[in-house]
Amino acid sequence: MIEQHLSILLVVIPLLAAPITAILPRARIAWLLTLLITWSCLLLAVWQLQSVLDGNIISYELGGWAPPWGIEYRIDTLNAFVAVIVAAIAAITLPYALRSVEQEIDPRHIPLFYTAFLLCLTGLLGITLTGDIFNLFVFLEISSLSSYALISMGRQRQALTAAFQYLVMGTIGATFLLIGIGLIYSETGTLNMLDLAGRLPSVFELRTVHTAFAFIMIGVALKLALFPLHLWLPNAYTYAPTVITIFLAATATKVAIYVMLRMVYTVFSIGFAEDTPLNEMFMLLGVIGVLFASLSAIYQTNSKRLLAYSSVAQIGYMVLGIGFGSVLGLTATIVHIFNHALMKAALFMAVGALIYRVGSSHLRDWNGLGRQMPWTFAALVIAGLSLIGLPGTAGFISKWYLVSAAVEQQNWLIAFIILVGSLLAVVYVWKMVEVLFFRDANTSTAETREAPLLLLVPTWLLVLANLYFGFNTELTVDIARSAASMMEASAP
Amino acid sequence: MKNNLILRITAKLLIPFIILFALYVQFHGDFGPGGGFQAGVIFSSAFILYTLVYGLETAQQIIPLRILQILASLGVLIYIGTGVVALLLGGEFLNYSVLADAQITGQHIGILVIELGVGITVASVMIMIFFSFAGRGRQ
Amino acid sequence: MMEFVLGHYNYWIVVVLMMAGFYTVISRGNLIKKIAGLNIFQVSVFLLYISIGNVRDGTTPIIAQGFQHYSNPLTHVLILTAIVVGVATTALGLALIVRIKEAYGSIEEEDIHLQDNSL
Amino acid sequence: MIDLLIIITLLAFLLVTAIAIIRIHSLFAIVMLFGIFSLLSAGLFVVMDAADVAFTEAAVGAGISTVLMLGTLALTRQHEEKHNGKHRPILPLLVVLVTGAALIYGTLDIPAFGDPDAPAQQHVVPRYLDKAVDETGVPNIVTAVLASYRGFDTLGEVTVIFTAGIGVFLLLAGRRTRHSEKENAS
Repeated sequence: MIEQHLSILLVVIPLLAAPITAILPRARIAWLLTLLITWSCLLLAVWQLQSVLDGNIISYELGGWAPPWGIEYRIDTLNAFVAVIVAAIAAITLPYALRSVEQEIDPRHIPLFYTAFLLCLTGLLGITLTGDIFNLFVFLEISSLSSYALISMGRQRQALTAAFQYLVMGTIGATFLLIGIGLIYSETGTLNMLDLAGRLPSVFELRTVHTAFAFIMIGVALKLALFPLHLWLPNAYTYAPTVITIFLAATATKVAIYVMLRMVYTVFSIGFAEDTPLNEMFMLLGVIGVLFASLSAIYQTNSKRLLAYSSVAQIGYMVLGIGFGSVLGLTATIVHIFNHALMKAALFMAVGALIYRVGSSHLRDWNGLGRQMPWTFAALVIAGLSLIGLPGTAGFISKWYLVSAAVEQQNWLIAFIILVGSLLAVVYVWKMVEVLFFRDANTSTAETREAPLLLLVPTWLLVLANLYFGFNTELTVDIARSAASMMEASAP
Repeated sequence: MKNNLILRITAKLLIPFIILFALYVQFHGDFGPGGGFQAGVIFSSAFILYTLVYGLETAQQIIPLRILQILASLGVLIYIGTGVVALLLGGEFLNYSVLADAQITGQHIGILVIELGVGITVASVMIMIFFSFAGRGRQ
Repeated sequence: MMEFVLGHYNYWIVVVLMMAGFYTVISRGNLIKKIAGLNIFQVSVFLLYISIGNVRDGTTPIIAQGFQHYSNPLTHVLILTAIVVGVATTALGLALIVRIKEAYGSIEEEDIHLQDNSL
Repeated sequence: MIDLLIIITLLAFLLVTAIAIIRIHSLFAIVMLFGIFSLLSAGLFVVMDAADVAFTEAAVGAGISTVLMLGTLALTRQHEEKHNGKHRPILPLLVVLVTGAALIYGTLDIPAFGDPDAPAQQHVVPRYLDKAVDETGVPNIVTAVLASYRGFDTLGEVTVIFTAGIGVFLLLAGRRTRHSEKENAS
């Protein structure tokens, strides 16, 4: 019974819990409920992934109406995998959230804070699982609106302007997406992705479809924070409450990359994309994004902003992988979606633990903290090494596949730039390490204690995952490769 | 505006009709334009008018924010609940046809109930938003 | 040619309307004006959808005897949803503006940037 | 023919309103003009046979949105948009022109306005028009599609409204919280 409804339960359970947390009187109870919900989501997501691993495709007809008349949920390896990433990050963020949220959020607002968190989770899972392009827009807006509200809960007043800036840019992106959807609807009469894939090839020549494609790509790129549309991201990640930064950095942009892949490969087909300068654009923006954002990260004095710019750079790597247009490149992108979620969540958690103790994300307030908080420091170093791509860490696997994809096409310049990006990452990770370990402690921070266990355990779980998936690549790479070949094969 | 007699009387006369119209729109959506969303908005406009004329405190005595919050949640829960009931009765999520023996009856019940959920949530959220804005001004 | 223009002129005007809204959003520094621009942008997109769904000599899609042609109900449903999304965004954006005014004493982008940078 | 004239007139009014909103600096006037813009488009929706949409747009755009904007104006106590000489709208203008050109280019192949043979009218929708009354018993097809065929979208829509309610409540309800002025104050 449950198995048959797995995909919809994954969205309905957090959605059902959201209004319930809104009326709960106590913060701790709201937290506990949210914790249970995220864990059951993770369970369901893993179960779902297992049932599609052998190449099965699950189709779920909502309301009992057959597509394209009704809305369909369509699960293959790729979105089942992304759903696991989202659910896993949520599940591991929640134990961390208890203390961090209690410190950062007004106690009267905590139950509603968790409501908004659950709504954001619902939105992200809904985007991932749906097979209907308009339904995707609706759930995109659920996740966006809840993110705006969550970001604005940050303690500094810049959180308000960051949320507003994100709201304006996000809404422009969503409206572009809406225009694109309207234009393809006018030429095909359908909103179901699979039906669109079948009906679009006969109208590929039309200028309307070309424009629609461009608008959908720009709309998603805005949500993705693809260079040069990334302006909202550094502010949003810097000023959001720590837990929200962790969650959004590890999931929101990943889901946007997934939408990009789904649009290019399933809806429009790679054959269409190859007639447009899309791959060249992805290559170019990816390369500039990696270099520009990595350089910007080096000049930051605020650790959260530094990592935010690093995220923009990582998005560059992911679109670079799509730009290769090969199975190897796609595999690299999908593996990196997973690995980057692991490393960025771990890094932001370690940074969050430091903020929890000293109340500042500024590097100048962190002098010598590494010696007082050795476990947090070690976590930060290992996750940092993974971000750089040192062999033995998960980050290495992503870089390896990216470089292989470049070498496969004998594109030495790109391979070189990927290495330069890694070197730049060494510089900005070192910047944090240097402050934390090699500077003398300020008088005010000399007595700082190690972070509480509730913060350390989730952080270290992710750090260990970074190491585990650096050695055992079977799981991630196999899933990514099968998803990638499936996407490539769907080209008519 | 609290002391303007003409406004008070006019509002008192208008509000029942606005609420009546909201109810009409709510339950007549099957046959004419309208439905839960429009009804919710119209219903909330009755309250906004009341608040404007009689003041925020009086309005919040009738519906406190806490109640609005519960109602907003309730509306969403009614909607999801309908879906879950359909699921438990062996259909897909939101498949109203399984709610009764005959498909049409099931669909009728389903649509009626979810529209009610929509109406409750929209009306209470709109009033809640208005109260939040209005309450900010008097601090 | 005339037929082509008659069949497309309203799309073109709708595009101009969209761009008027879009321009207001990205060129103006006043936050309330930005939200107004965003709304105009969105309402114009609604007009695009409803234009796509229009059928000559059609009528509102409420099935009744004596009518043969109905306009496209699907676009109407989509736009109903989009209107709701639009008002939700507007409400949240305006609430943010109120708080920004309280925190910065201004709702002009330039003033706000100036204050943040002078720190 | 009469429809055509009404549509052209309404579109012309909309255009004038939009341009006025760009040019005027009084925020109060902008908000009122936005209400007018909404109401005019509601009128246009009626002419284009979308009664439900017109109803909603009039209630939401001209109603709720305008009220909320007026409320914000009252709370921020600012009535004029600041405009200074160094404002250079070249880049925004360029972006808008390129976007607009791309859209016009896209409309060149769009099926003609009102064409009953357009794909949008030929695929998916015919089933709603032919069978919805038998399958759901609801003669208003918009309600049938909204509540049943695409009921999950509507659930999403209610969730969006609920999210906005939660967000506004979090931002505005309760006593004013003081934001720390400095970036690193704890």
